[in-house]
Amino acid sequence: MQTITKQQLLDKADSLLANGTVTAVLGWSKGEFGYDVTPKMFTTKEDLEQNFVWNDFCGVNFSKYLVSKTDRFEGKILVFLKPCDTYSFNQLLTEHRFDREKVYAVGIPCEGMVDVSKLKAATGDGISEIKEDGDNLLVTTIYEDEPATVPCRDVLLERCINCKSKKHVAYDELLGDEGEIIDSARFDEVAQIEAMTPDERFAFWQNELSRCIRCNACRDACPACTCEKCVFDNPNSGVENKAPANSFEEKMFHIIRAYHVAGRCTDCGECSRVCPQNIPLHLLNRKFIKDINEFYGEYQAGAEVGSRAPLVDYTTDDLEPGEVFDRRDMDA
Amino acid sequence: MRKCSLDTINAIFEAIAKTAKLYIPADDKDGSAVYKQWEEGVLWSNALNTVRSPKDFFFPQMETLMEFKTEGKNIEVIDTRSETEDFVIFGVRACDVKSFEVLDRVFLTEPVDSYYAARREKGVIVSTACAKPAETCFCKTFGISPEEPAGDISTWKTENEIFFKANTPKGEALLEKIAGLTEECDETAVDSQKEKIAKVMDKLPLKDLTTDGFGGGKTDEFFNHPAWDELSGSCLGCGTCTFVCPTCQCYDIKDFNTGNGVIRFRCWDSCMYSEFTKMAHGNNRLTQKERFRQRFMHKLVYYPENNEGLFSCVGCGRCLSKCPISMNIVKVMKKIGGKMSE
Amino acid sequence: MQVNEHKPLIVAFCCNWCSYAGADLAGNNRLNYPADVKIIRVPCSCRVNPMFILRAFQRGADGVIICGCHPGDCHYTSGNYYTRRRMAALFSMLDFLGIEKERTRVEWVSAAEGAKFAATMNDFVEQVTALGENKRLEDLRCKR
Amino acid sequence: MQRVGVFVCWCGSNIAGTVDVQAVSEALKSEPGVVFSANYQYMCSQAGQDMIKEAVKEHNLTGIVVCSCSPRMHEATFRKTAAAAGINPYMVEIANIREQCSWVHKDIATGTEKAIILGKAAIAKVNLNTPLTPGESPVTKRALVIGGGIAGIQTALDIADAGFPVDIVETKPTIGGKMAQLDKTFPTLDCAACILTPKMVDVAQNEKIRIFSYSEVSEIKGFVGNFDVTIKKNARYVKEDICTGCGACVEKCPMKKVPNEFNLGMDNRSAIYIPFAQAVPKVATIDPNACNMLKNGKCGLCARVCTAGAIDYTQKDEYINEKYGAIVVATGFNPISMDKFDEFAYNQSKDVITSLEFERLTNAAGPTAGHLERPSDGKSPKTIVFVQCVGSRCDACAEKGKEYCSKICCMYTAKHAMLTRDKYPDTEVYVFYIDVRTPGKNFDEFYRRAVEEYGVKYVKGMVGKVTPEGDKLKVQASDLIANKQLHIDADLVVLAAAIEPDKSARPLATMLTASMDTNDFFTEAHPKLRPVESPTAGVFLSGACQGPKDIPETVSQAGAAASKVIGLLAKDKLTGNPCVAHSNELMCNGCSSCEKVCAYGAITYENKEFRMPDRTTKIRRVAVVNPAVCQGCGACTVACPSGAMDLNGFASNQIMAEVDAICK
Amino acid sequence: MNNQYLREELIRQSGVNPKKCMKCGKCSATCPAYDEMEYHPHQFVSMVESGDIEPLLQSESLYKCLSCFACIERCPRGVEPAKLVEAVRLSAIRKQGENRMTANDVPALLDEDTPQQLLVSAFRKYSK
Repeated sequence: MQTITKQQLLDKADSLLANGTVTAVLGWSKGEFGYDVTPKMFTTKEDLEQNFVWNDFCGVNFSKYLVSKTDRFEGKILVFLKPCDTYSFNQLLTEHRFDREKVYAVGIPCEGMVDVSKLKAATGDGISEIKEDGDNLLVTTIYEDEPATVPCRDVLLERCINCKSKKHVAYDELLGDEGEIIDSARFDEVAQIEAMTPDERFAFWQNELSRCIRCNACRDACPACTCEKCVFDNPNSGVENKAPANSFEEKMFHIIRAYHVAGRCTDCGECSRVCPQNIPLHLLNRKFIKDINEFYGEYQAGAEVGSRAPLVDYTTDDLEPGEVFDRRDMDA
Repeated sequence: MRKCSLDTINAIFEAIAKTAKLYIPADDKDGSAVYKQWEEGVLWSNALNTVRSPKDFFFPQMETLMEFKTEGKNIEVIDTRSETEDFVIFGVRACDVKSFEVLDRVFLTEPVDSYYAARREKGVIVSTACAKPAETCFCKTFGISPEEPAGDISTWKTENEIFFKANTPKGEALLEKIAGLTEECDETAVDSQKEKIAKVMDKLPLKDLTTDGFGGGKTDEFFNHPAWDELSGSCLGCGTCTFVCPTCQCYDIKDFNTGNGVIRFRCWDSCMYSEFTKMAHGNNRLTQKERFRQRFMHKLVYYPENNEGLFSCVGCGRCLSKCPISMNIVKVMKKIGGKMSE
Repeated sequence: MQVNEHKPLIVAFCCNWCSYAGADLAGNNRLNYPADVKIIRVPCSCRVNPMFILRAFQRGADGVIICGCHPGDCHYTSGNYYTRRRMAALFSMLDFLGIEKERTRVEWVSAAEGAKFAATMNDFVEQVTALGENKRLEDLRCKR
Repeated sequence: MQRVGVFVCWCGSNIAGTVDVQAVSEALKSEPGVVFSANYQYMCSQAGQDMIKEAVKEHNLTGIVVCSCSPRMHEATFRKTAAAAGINPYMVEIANIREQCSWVHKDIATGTEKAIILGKAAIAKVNLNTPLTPGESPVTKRALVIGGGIAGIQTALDIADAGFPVDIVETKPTIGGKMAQLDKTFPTLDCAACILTPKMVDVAQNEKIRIFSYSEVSEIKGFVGNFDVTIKKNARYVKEDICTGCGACVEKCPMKKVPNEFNLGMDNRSAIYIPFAQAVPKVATIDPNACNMLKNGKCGLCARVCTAGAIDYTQKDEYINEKYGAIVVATGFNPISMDKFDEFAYNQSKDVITSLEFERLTNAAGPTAGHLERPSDGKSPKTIVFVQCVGSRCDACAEKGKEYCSKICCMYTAKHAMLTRDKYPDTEVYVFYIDVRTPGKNFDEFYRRAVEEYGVKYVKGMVGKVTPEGDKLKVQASDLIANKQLHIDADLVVLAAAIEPDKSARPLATMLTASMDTNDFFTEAHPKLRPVESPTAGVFLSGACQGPKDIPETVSQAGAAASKVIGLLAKDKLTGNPCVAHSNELMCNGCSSCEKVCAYGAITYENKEFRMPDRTTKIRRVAVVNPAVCQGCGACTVACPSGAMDLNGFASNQIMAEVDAICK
Repeated sequence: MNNQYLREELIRQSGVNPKKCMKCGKCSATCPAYDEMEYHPHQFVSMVESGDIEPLLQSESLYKCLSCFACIERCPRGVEPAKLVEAVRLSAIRKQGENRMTANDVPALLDEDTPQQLLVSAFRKYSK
């Protein structure tokens, strides 16, 4: 259901490789079952033709790869960026995490990406082939003779259901049509939790965070987490740990992780997408975003390069920490 | 062989739970499953398998090894080991049963890991044949028969019934305890179930993946394979694959300063982490490529080399479905040499 | 088990220039407040890392209070403005996780406000005592 | 591990009354690292200090914990003791068991228990202390004054007077600033030129002072004591050292229709010009936008008439690098634009003017040679309306005016009104005011004289509308006391326009990393105690760049800034506070978070080459803290996501060790 | 009716903060209907602030205000006197149960000299 075709991306990649604008292409390579695409640096036309893929499963946010890849490759890298990826792209530039000159960014429209676990819940296990048919996916499994028809919109990733922007905020070149910033309902779930009693909130998070296996996927996939040395890996930081020893450490890890990206998180949703335990980690980040918006005025990290994140900024008449709760109690 | 109606399965669980702690796969959120201790109301999940493997039962993610208590400048050493209780894990898939063999070879050979051994001794494994494997399943590649799961007791589930077969004295003892709820039967129904499963297995997309070419003695052949760069190129270095893997057995031993003493514990570690096996001189695997290579070389070459050809992968497919960027052992095997038999 | 027997443990981070001096003034004027309050001196309230606060709770604190110069009076001109934003965000997050918001507080106490310091501490100790032991952010390992 | 000595002070009965000091020193003996523990009546006494010194020698102590009064009291004392005993003064920690323990608790058991815990926290911290040495940096003994108005002039003269060389950078072709444009000064009514121009001459003649006129600061690097400044000297197409200022060129220049900015466009000047007779330097300047020779190569008359041969049409902008130990900002102010105040018809009628224009109109050296004439027709105005607070105290119209009080308008308006009535007694003069603010020496007397002696009609109320009609200006205003609406046919309306900081201040503040308020006034390091210093070390503030000021205030602030500069330049070396931030470059991401929260501009970035784990090299951007500029607040340490930034003396692990000890 | 209550009601309704007024009189200086009015815009502000509202309610000034909003435009403090006048007017209308005139009455009162703006503001006033 993507509006832009794989062929359009391939043509763009081929021509930029051929004319020497770029020496490598950061794209998706196909997997075994249609949905398991893997990011890959392509350097030849042949490789692109054989393995490049663009479909409803290309959720991976490439921005973070630029931090390590721009060092490893001579010349420019072509990177395909979906609208949400461009926010991370800008945020990383704001933080001087890669050299803009070494990247050729091609913005591509995105109609939303599919959540594989939702898809599997709809079709059952045993997927052998996935075909696109307009706004639907035709999914063949080894158990059924006829492919199942699944509307894409029923199995979108959470972040795509609540997409905040179809507009690219950074690119060298745009393929397809530019979209708009969307007034999404992305804070509704946060508001629902806020409306719970403290006991309910505690129980909710206790249940969610106790499932954490501390695989670090959320951190390692997060485009805001590009620290040279993460505090959780640093024995001198005082918070280093490898396993959630108890409920305190589960909470601490997620509080600090969210705090460290507060004001820098673009809400790209990679954390929740990659969590093997389906913990809704984005809610923690969104809580910070929602608070920051409410306390200090609307701020979208990555909307522009060089913006000053609210937590490294202030005004003389900011609200007091205590007023945070007064305000909420008043609203209630 | 004994059987009972599936309608009475909760009575079976209740009977087992009276004699030992019973853990069964139960539904978690979003259609996934998780081992939960059985109690009234906990139902056996229909999901194929749990996200976390049952290795936790013998080799938990974190366990305290010993403690030190400090008082001023005095230190007292405390042995925190306690008697492990009997427990039963129910509904273990063939692949995961096999994984215990892989772990046993690590933890039960000299020097025996007493923490692991104690749990292993107390645990009874009740396996279940897989009627509906997923596309990510490739246990056959490692010679595992999902229709004939091992374990202390093997079970087969048909539409209305469940069949039990004890394989070990431990299993027989447990079957004895639920004898009143089950009845003796022949193997006809199970045989036809096995046949069904075998047919399904032939439809799996990864059915042709073999370990040909891998195994002990192949270090030189694969170590400098040019494909490692590309394969590892997008690896994020997270530990998802290792933490969901039923055979990954690496751990770190760490001290936690409580303020009044020190707790020495071990926790799972991941060879994908930059801090893995870091030593005084630094880290001997410097880049993600080397860490990535280590994981797969270990599973496909080093481990079989030391364990009579046994591979340290059981084809459960967890890493295939959980890797954030969908890189996995299947892609590695196909790329660097696992041949597809035609 | 009697709840009211629990003596709370309060960690107070005080900036060197205003609040620590305010605490000294409370002492000079012999203004009592419970000994449950233990003060840690920091150069400025903006030195207080959220990690310190979590650490205190982990180690058994029942309440954490951060005191700094009044906004506009920071010895370092803007430090407490950052504190204000950081703590507003952090406290709101702790509350979001269902952790009692009454266990944390930011208070501006100048070097002249010895009485305010003592009153604040009395009030905060009372507030935290009413909550009882910190259970939601505790690390049992540290309580042996 | 340190070898820590613990010294518990009784402070007579101050501590010992509520704390069992013996028990405290006993309990602390068994803490990790402690090798010696004692108590004494008065630790701060000579005997007490000697006890510490002996213990250091005898037990080879590397760290000292004194359980005593507040560190704000005696930390310095015990640091000196430590230094005298031969250990680093920063290896001392104080446990405050008096102000924060014995004095606030009554019960001995409670007090003792808490004192022990505070002692343990101090021990835990000192175990992690590292010896610190204050950094030293040399001081370049030269000052830079940016802005050549009365503020800059006075500062430069005072600094030069103390024997230090000073450079003044002024964007205009001459120094003198706004004061040079004024006619008389309140409340004494002496002529501005009479008191300013001698000072300008002093500047020109002072061998310690260099003037870079027609120049601007283009780059500032470095820090207190060691600023590295690039000054851009704009091409004036006249060789400054050769020009004698004779004015022959100005006379002969055929291009005479250039609006004269010195007279605010109320008359014209030539393309080559000297702003005014007493300009310093008295050197001609060619306006490249007006000069035919420079525009199209046709003319060259001035070069022909210049007997000194000073004209140089090929002159280029020149860049000068100089090092300075201190920088004084004296960029001054400007009246705000009246363009958006349609109600006063400023853009519709030439006879609606600003007060500064009025100054030029009444100035003997002005466009009318001091005769008060209407700009439109040269007639003498018979009715003049002065409007105060135009754009000042205006918080509803941020895009037009300023919310602050411009401070000087009440007085100069009184001056204008008074002088008008004095010189032209038949003129009717109205002043519309909201409040008259005269808090200055002889200020209120001055205002009262305008009313009582000179018959200026002060009306409480505001002008709502000015409408040009024929040769009159219809002024509609409120008289709030009489509760009437007044309609006045005025000949001239004078607007007391709000003043704002010069537009060059904002980019300059960025270069200096000096902070500004929302109105673009420079922020002082402390509003009461350090009013002439910027929070950025080595940067000082003089005059209206810090806030609206009149001349006496400006001059006194200029002197104050100079004395601060002299105090700095008199030092050979600057000794820093060693408790400063430092960044671990191996962990630094170069993300700039720390830089953004640094109030002092102490953090810069450099690209550094790192050896990567795989033995390749990588160039990474990393933060570098300048210890001479850092004040040690620690804001950056929390802003840093990776924990690369830490603070000496208050390191994260030290604070956490204290937390741990307290929560044990 | 309690004055204090009425005062707060007027302030709430109008959204005007009379405390912001610095008593410069620019509103009245700008007012084209000044001479027609018994109480002038600045007086409305200060009288509402002091709670002296009854005279305003009785005064014809309420209807003399043209609602031209010049005072709102010119006020340097953003006090918006016209909105306060409007609030007092509404309060008077509500008390007497009907408007002073209706929008239908307006056309009859027009003559050639009536400025466009007056027409617009009259409708604004009387169509409530």
